[in-house]
Amino acid sequence: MAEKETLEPQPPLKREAKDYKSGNEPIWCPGCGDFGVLASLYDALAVYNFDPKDVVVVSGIGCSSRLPGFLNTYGFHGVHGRALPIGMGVKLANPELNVIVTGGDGDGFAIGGGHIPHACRRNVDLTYIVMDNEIYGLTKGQISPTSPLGLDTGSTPEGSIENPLNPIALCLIYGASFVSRAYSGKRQEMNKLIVRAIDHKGFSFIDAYSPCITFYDTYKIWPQKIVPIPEDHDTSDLMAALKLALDPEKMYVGIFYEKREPSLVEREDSIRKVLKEKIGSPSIQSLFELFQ
Amino acid sequence: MAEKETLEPQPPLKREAKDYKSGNEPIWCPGCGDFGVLASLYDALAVYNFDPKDVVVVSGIGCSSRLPGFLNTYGFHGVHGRALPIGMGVKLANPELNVIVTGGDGDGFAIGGGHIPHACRRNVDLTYIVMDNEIYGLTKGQISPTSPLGLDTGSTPEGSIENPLNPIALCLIYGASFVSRAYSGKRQEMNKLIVRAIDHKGFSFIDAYSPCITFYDTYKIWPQKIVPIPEDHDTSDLMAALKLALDPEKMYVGIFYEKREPSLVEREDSIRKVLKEKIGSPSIQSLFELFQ
Amino acid sequence: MNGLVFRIGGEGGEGVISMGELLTLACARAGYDIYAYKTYPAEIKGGYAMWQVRVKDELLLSQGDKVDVLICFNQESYDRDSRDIADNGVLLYDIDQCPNVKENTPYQKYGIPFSKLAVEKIGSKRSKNVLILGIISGLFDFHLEIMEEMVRQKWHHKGDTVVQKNLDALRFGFEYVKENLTFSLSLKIPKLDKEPTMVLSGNESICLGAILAGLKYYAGYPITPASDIMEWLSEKLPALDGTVIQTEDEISALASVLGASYAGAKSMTATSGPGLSLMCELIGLASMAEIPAVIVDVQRGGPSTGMPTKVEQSDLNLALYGAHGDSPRVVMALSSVEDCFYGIIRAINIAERTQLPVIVLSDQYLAQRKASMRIPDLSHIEFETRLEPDPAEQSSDYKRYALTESGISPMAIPGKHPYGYVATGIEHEETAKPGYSRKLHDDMTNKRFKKLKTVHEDSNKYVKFYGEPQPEVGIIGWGSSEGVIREAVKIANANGMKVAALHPKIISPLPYRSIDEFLALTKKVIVPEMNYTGQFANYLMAWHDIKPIRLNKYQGMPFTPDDILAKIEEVYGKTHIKETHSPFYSVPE
Amino acid sequence: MNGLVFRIGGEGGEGVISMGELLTLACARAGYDIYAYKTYPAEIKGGYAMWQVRVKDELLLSQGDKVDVLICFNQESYDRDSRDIADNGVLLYDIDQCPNVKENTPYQKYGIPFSKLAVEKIGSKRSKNVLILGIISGLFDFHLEIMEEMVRQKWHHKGDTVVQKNLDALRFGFEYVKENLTFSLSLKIPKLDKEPTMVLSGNESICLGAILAGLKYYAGYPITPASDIMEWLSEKLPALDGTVIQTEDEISALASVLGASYAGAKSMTATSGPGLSLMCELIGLASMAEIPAVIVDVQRGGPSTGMPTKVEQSDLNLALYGAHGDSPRVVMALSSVEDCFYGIIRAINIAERTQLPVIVLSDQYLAQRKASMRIPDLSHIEFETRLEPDPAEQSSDYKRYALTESGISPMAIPGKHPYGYVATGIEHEETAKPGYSRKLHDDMTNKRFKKLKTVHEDSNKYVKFYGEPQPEVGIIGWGSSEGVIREAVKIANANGMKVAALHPKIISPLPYRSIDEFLALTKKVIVPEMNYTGQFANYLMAWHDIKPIRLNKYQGMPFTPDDILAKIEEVYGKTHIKETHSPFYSVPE
Ligand SMILES: Cc1ncc(C[n+]2csc(CCOP(=O)(O)OP(=O)(O)O)c2C)c(N)n1
Ligand SMILES: Cc1ncc(C[n+]2csc(CCOP(=O)(O)OP(=O)(O)O)c2C)c(N)n1
Ligand code: SF4
Ligand code: SF4
Ligand SMILES: [Mg+2]
Ligand SMILES: [Mg+2]
Repeated sequence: MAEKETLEPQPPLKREAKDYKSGNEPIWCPGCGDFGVLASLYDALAVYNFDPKDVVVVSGIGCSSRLPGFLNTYGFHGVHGRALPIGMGVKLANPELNVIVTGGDGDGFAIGGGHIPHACRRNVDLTYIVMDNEIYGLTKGQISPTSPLGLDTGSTPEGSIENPLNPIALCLIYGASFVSRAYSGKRQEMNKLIVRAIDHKGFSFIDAYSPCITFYDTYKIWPQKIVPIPEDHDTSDLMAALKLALDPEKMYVGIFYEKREPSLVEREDSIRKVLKEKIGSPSIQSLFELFQ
Repeated sequence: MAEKETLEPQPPLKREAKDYKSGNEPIWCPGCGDFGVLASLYDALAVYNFDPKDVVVVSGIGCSSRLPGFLNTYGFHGVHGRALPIGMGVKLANPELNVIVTGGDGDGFAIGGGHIPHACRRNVDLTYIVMDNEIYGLTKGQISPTSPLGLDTGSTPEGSIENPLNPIALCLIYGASFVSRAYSGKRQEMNKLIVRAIDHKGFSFIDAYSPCITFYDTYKIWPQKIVPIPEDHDTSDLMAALKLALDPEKMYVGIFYEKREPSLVEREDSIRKVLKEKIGSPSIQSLFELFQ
Repeated sequence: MNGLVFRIGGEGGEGVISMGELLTLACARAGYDIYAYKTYPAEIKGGYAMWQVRVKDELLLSQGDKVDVLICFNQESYDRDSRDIADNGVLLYDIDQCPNVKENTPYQKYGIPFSKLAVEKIGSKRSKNVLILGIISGLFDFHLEIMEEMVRQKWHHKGDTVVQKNLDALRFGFEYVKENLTFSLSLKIPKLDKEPTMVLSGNESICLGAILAGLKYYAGYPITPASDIMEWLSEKLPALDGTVIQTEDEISALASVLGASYAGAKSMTATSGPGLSLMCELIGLASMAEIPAVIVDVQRGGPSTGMPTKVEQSDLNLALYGAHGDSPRVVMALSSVEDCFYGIIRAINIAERTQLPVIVLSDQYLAQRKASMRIPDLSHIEFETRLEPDPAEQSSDYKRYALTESGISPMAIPGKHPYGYVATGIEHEETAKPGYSRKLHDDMTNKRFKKLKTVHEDSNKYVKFYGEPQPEVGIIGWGSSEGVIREAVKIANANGMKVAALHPKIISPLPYRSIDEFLALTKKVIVPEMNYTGQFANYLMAWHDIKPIRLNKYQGMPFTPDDILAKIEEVYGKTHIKETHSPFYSVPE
Repeated sequence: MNGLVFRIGGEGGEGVISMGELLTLACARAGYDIYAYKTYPAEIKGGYAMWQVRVKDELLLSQGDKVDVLICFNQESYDRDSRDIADNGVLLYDIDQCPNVKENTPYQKYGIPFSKLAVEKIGSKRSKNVLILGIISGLFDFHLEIMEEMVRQKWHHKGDTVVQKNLDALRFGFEYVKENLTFSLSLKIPKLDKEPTMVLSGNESICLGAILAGLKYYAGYPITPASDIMEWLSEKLPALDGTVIQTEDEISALASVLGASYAGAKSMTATSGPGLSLMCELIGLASMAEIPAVIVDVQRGGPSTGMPTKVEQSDLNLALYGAHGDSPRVVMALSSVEDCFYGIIRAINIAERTQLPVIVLSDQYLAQRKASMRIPDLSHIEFETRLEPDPAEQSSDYKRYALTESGISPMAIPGKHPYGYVATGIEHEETAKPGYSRKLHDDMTNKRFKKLKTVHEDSNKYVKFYGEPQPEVGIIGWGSSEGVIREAVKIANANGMKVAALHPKIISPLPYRSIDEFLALTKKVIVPEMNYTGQFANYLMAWHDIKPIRLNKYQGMPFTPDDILAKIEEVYGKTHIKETHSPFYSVPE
C-alpha cells in the first residue's frame, strides 16, 4: 500500500482528521450513527497519514452509502448492492491503492448479499465497513435482513416474520480473515478497530452498529447489550469466535477473528509468476504464432 | 401438504418409483452422480405416495437443473440462480403443494448465492437439494464456489486461488431449520435423507454430493473422506453441527441440524389472522371509503 | 369559482406534506375536483419539500400553471416559489423565517408569524400546520366543520387532548384571519353538492385496482417512488388471503412472482428503473415460459440512480426491449390517477389472458400526486382469468405449449390439474420438452408473438382522442401527461386553434390503426415526453409514417399546460414542419 | 481449384470437432483460405456434433451451400447431412455405424469401417480420427507432411508412443485409399505459396485484439458460447501483468470491470444474452458515471435460456436500449473473424475515448467458426487511451464532470492524480457532487450524449459497401452475415443483377450519412437478420426513410448465400416494393 511502509500504524505525521474532509456537508439526519463512523474513518486515515489520492472509498446506495462524498479521497458511489465487486476491481487494477468499501445492511446483506461470500473467500485486499442500523434508512424505513423478528416497519405493519441474519457469523463462515464489530456510539473504539482492519492484509470486515435515529432508534436498546469481547478471547479460534457471534443476549464488539492467509492480490501475483515461468511474457508475435 | 396426512412417512400405498418417471430420458453423461439423486428422489416421492400433480420441482440452469424434466410431477426449470425465490413463490401461492428445489453448486452458491440466506431465515417450506459436484458441469468445467483451492479447470489453468465455501456451515449460520448432506453414491442413505427432509416443516437443505464424472471426477477422492455423522451427534446442537461441518478432513453425511420453528407459511398465516382481527376481511366498499 | 392553486413550501419533515394532504381531502369532501402533487428532497432529512393542490368545481386535468395561494414556511421556499405566484394571487409567509421578501409585488402578501403563534397561542410548534389550515379556512370562507371533522379523524387515535389542541389551533387560525387580515381576494369556497369522490394517489389507485382484479401475490423490494405500493398492500392484502413479501432484491421479487403465478395466483411486483433493469432476465423467462406477470415501473429521473424523487419518462425503451432474444411482452402507460385503477385491472387481465409479462409504466409525478376520482361502478368492470385445460377432456397427452390458432395454450395449474409439465425458459416442444430443431424454434417463436394479436384489439380500444375532429396540429402523448395535454388542447381550441390529441394507453403493441387514422388527419404531430432521447417519438417513427415534432423536457419536472401550449402555438404558426430527423447523439430539437 | 466444402458429422465427444480443427489448420498451412464452423449439442454428452470447413485458394466469405465431402460417423449424421451433399460430391461413411444408406445417389459414396480399422489395424479406437485424416490426404493428394507435422505438434506432450501411433494411423489411412478406393473426384489440394496466415475462431480473435489494445482486466462468468474467451485469456493475460477473474455472476463481473476501469485499467467482460440482461443496471451506471467499459455479447438463440448452442442475432434491442433512463452507449457488431480482431481494438479505443460503455455484439456462429486471417500489420493500428487531467495545470478545482465542448471531461485516476472525486450514478454537478436542479439535469444529459458525436465519425468510417455502384436492389446487413451477404452479392452481380450491400460495423450511433447515401441509390432494400422481430430493420425504420424488405431467419442456423440470393432474385424480379409495415405482433414477411 502506498505511503504505508510497515504493518504497524504510524503516528500521525502531517495530516489530521480534518484533512480528509470534502467540502460537502453530510446530509444525514442529526443524530444518525453514520456521523460516528465517518469521524472514526477520518481519524483512521489520519493515523496512516494516507495521501488522499491513494485511498478509494467505494459504496452502494443508501444513507450510509453517501459516505464517500464526505471525504476528499477518491470515491465510487455505485449502484445498490455492488460495492464489493466494484472494490475488488479497483484493488486488482491497482494494488497500490487502499480500498475501503462501505454501505448499509440492506445494501450489503439483502441485494448485495450474494457478493460477500466471494469477497471473503477470495480474501480480497480491502476493508468492508457495513453501517448496520437494522433498517432501510434511505427508502424510509422497511425491514432489512438484520431487522429483529417482529419489528414493525413500513413493509411489515404487523411485525417482521423473518429471522435476522448474523453478519459476524456469516463472514466467519465465509472464511473472512478479519472479522470485527464496533459501535458508532463509541468512537474511540471504532477508530481503533478501523485502524486495525486497514492494517490487516486481505479482507477485513467491520459490522459497524450505527443507529438510524429516524426510522429505528436503537440508541436506547443497543448500549445495554453491547459489551467488549472478553480480553482472553483467542482471535485465532474460529469456534470461539462463532460462539461469541451467536450469543443470544450480548452484542460483542471488538475483533472476533483474525488470520493471516495469502490475499487475492498475493495469489494473483503468484499465478502471474507461475505463468511467466511457463510461457514467459508472451510477445505479440508469439501470440500470433499460436494460430499458425 | 396434500395427500400426506401425518408427519410420519407412510408406507407405499400404490405408487412406486417408476410412477414418477417422465417420458424423457436423462441426458446426463453415463456415470454422472445426478442419476443417483434422481433415483433417490423417485423413491422418496413413492414413500409419500404423493400425487404427481401435488409436487412441484423447481430448478435453475445446469446439468443438475435438468432434473425436473425427468419427473412426471409439475416442474419449473427457470433461469440460472433463481430457483429458490421461484420455489418460494410457488409455495406461498399454494401452500398445499409439495415444493422441491434442485440445482447445482454454481447455480446455488455462485449466481444464486444471494437467495439462500433469505430462504433459510424465512424458513420457507420447501426442500432444497443442491447437486454438488464442485464444478460447473454444463458449461464444460470451470471452478464453482465449492471447488477446492488449487483445482485446475478451464477458467483456472494454474489452479483455483479461491477458498471453497462450506454449504453446510453456510446454511447452519443462515438459520436453516434442517441441514443435511448425502452422497449420490449411497442411494439408500440419500433416499432416507430426502424422505426426512420432505417431512421437515420449513426449510430443509440437502448438500447432495454428486460427482461430475466428465469434468471433475471425484469418485475416487470422495468415498475415502465420506463418513456418516456419529450416532451420538445431537442434531439440536448448533455448535456441534458447525464443528462437524468444519471438519478439515472428513466429509460427514447425515443430518447435521434440525429444529422446529414456525415456517414461512405458518407465519404468513398468523399475519393474516392478526390483520383480519384488526380490520376484518375488508370489502371493496370499505376500501373505497378509506379514500373518502 | 374558476379554480384555485394552493402551494405549500418548506423544509422536509416540517409537516408540509401532511398539511397539504389534509387541505386536499377537505376540498374533495366539499365537493371539488382536486389535483395535487408533491416534490420532496432525495436527501434524507431536511431539504425543500412542496405540496401543491389545484381545486375546482369541474374536472381538473393538470396541476395548473400559476399559483394562486402560496404558503411559505421558510426563505428557501420563498426563493424558489414566489416567482410562480399569479398576479392576483396571495402570498402567506412566516414572517420570522422569511427575512428577504420583495417589497413591491403584483400579488397581495401577508407575513404571519406561523411558528411563533403556534408556540405562544397553542403551546406547541407542531400545531403550526393545523393553525395554517385554520387561516386558509378563514380566508376563503371554507367550511370549518369539514376541517374539524378531518382533524378529529386524523388525531383520533392519539387521544382527546391531542385532538382538542389541534381543534384549538384550527379555530385560532380561523379567527386570526377575521381579526387581523384585511383580505381583498374575492374567492370563496362554498360547499358543493356532488356525489362523493375518492382522493387518492396514483400508487394508491394501483393498489385498489389490483386488489379488485384479484391480486393474490405481491413481492417487491423497496425503491422510491414505488415503495408505498408494497407498504399499502402489506396492510390490506393479507386480510384478503393474499401474500405480500419484501424480498432480498428485485430479481427475487420477480422470480417469486413468476413462481406464484405459475402456481395459479394473480401476481405482481412494482419497482422503479433500477429494479426494472435488474428484472430483464426474468422478463425474458416469463415471455418464454409463458407465465402471466404484471410489473409496475414507477419511473423516476435516470439513468442509473439518477434523480430518485424526480419525474421522468425514460424507461420506455427498457420496457419495450429489456431482455435478450425476441421476447414478447405488453407495455402499458398509465395516464391519470383514475387510469391507474382501470389500467392495472386491464394489465392483470391481459397478463392472464395472454400468459405474457405486462409492464405497466407509471412515474413519480403520477404515483405521488393526488386526484379525486368517482367511485368505480363495479358492474362495468370485466375480470379475466387464464385459459386452463378443459376438465371435460382429461386426456393423457396434455401439451402445455400446444400450437393453437391464437397462440394461447391452456395452462395447467399444479395441484389442480392432473398434468405434470415443466415450465421452461429453454426452447421446447409443445409438450414442454427441450428441443432445438429449426422448425421448432420457428413455430414456437411465431406462437409466442401471435398472442399479442388480441392485445392489439385492446390497444385500439384504449386510446383517447381529444379536441378538434379535423385538426391542423396533432399531439400524440403517452403516460402521465394526458391531463396536461388535454388541458392545453382545450385552451388552444378555445383560442381558435384546430388542435387534437391522441393518447394511447397500450404502448406495445401500438394501436397502429388508430395512429394511422390520426396521422391521416394531420402530419404536424407534436410528441411531448419527459425524456431526452424522445423514446416514444423514436418508437413511433419506426412504425408509422411520421416526422414527430419533438417536445422533450428533462428537468425532473412534469409538463405544464403552458409548455404544451407554447409548442402548439409555435407549430401552429408554421407552414413547414420542422425537420425532426434527429440522430440521438445530438440534442433533440 | 474452385473450393471444397468438407463436413464431418457424428456423436459429440467422438472427436468430430478436434478432427475438423486439424483438417482446417492443415489446409491453412497449405496456403488456403478456410472458413469453418461447428454445431454441437446443448446436451451434456452425446448428441449430434458437426464440423464443416470450406477450403479455397481465394478469400472465402461464407461457409458455402453444398457439401462436397461428407464424412459420417453414424446414422444420425447421415440422416441429417446427406441431403446437403453436392451432386458431384463424395460421401465417406462408417459402414458399421450407418446401416441405412440410400442406394442410388448422384454423388459417389464409400462405406469404410472407420472404427473397425482403427481398432484392428492401429489397436485403438481413438485413432479413428487421424486415420480418416489420412484417408482425406490420400483422396485429395494432400501433403501428408503437413498432416504429420500437425500430429507431432498436437500429441507432442503425450510422448513418443502416442505420436507414433497417430502417425501410423495417418499413414494407414493414406495408404488405404490408394489401395482400396477407385476415386473419380478430380479435386486435388496442391500446396500454395502464400504468406502464412493465422487460423482462429471469432472468440480467439477477440482475445488477441483485446490483448493488443492493452486489455489489463477481464472478469467474466461462464456462459456458452462466450466462456472460451475467459478460458483463453486466463492462460495468457496474467503473464502480461493483467488479471482474469471468474466472478460469482455477471453482475459482479461488470461491477468489477467498472471498478478496474475507474482505477485506470482497460477492462472488459464477455457474456451471452442472459448475462447481458443481468448487466443492464450496471451499463446504466457506466453511462452515468462515465466509465469506459467493453462488454462483449456473444449472442445465442433466445429468449431466456433459449438455444444456448445455436446462433441468433436477437440481442440488438437489448444492447441498444437495455438500462433504464436515457443512458448513452455505443453498440458495435462484429462481422467476421478478422473484424473480431480489429473490432475489439476499436471498441476499446472508443470506450477509452468517450468514457462510455461499448457493447460489442458477436454471435455463436462467428465466435466458434474458424477462418484464416492475415497476420496484422501492427504499424497501422491506432491505440487510444482516455483523456486525463493535464499535469501541467494542477489546480485545486478539478472537475470530474466538467462541461466541455465535446462532452468529454478529463478523468483523474486514483493513485495517479492528486484529485479525489466520487464517481457516481446519481445526477451530479461538474464536481461530481449530487445535484438535482432542473438546469443541471438538462446540462448533464446533453453532455453525456454529446460524446457520441465523435463515434458518429467512426460509424461512417467503418461501414462497408459491396457490389454495383448503381444498384437496383440494396441490402443492409449487420453482424456475422457480412461474408454470406457479400458472397451472394458477388454471385448476383456475376449473374447480371445490379445489387449492392452496405454493412455498418458501428450500429449505434448509426452511420446516418452513409445509410442515407445508400438509400439515395435504391429504395428497394433487403435487411437480412437472424431473428424474428427484425430488430435492425425496425431500428433503421426509426431513423431513415426506409421500408425494409425483411429477411428473417430464426432457426438457430446462419444464413447461406442461397438464402440471400433467393431473396435478391425475388425482389429483383419485382417492380413494386413489398409493403413491410409489419407490426411486430405478426409474423415478419
Ligand atoms: C436496484 C435498487 N433497488 C432499490 C433501490 C432503493 N434503495 C436505495 S437505498 C436502499 C436500502 C437502504 O438501506 P441500507 O442499505 O441499510 O442503507 P441505510 O439507508 O440504512 O444506510 C434501497 C432499497 C435502489 N437504489 N436500487
Ligand atoms: C445468467 C446466466 N449465466 C450463465 C449461464 C451459463 N451456465 C449454465 S449452467 C452454469 C453453471 C453450471 O454449474 P452448476 O450449477 O454447478 O451445475 P452442474 O452443471 O454442475 O450440475 C452456467 C454458468 C446461464 N445459463 N445463465
Ligand atoms: S434516515 Fe436513518 S440512516 Fe438515514 S440519515 Fe436519517 S438517521 Fe441516518
Ligand atoms: S458434465 Fe458432469 S455434471 Fe454434467 S452430466 Fe456430465 S457428469 Fe454430470
Ligand atoms: Mg440500513
Ligand atoms: Mg456443479
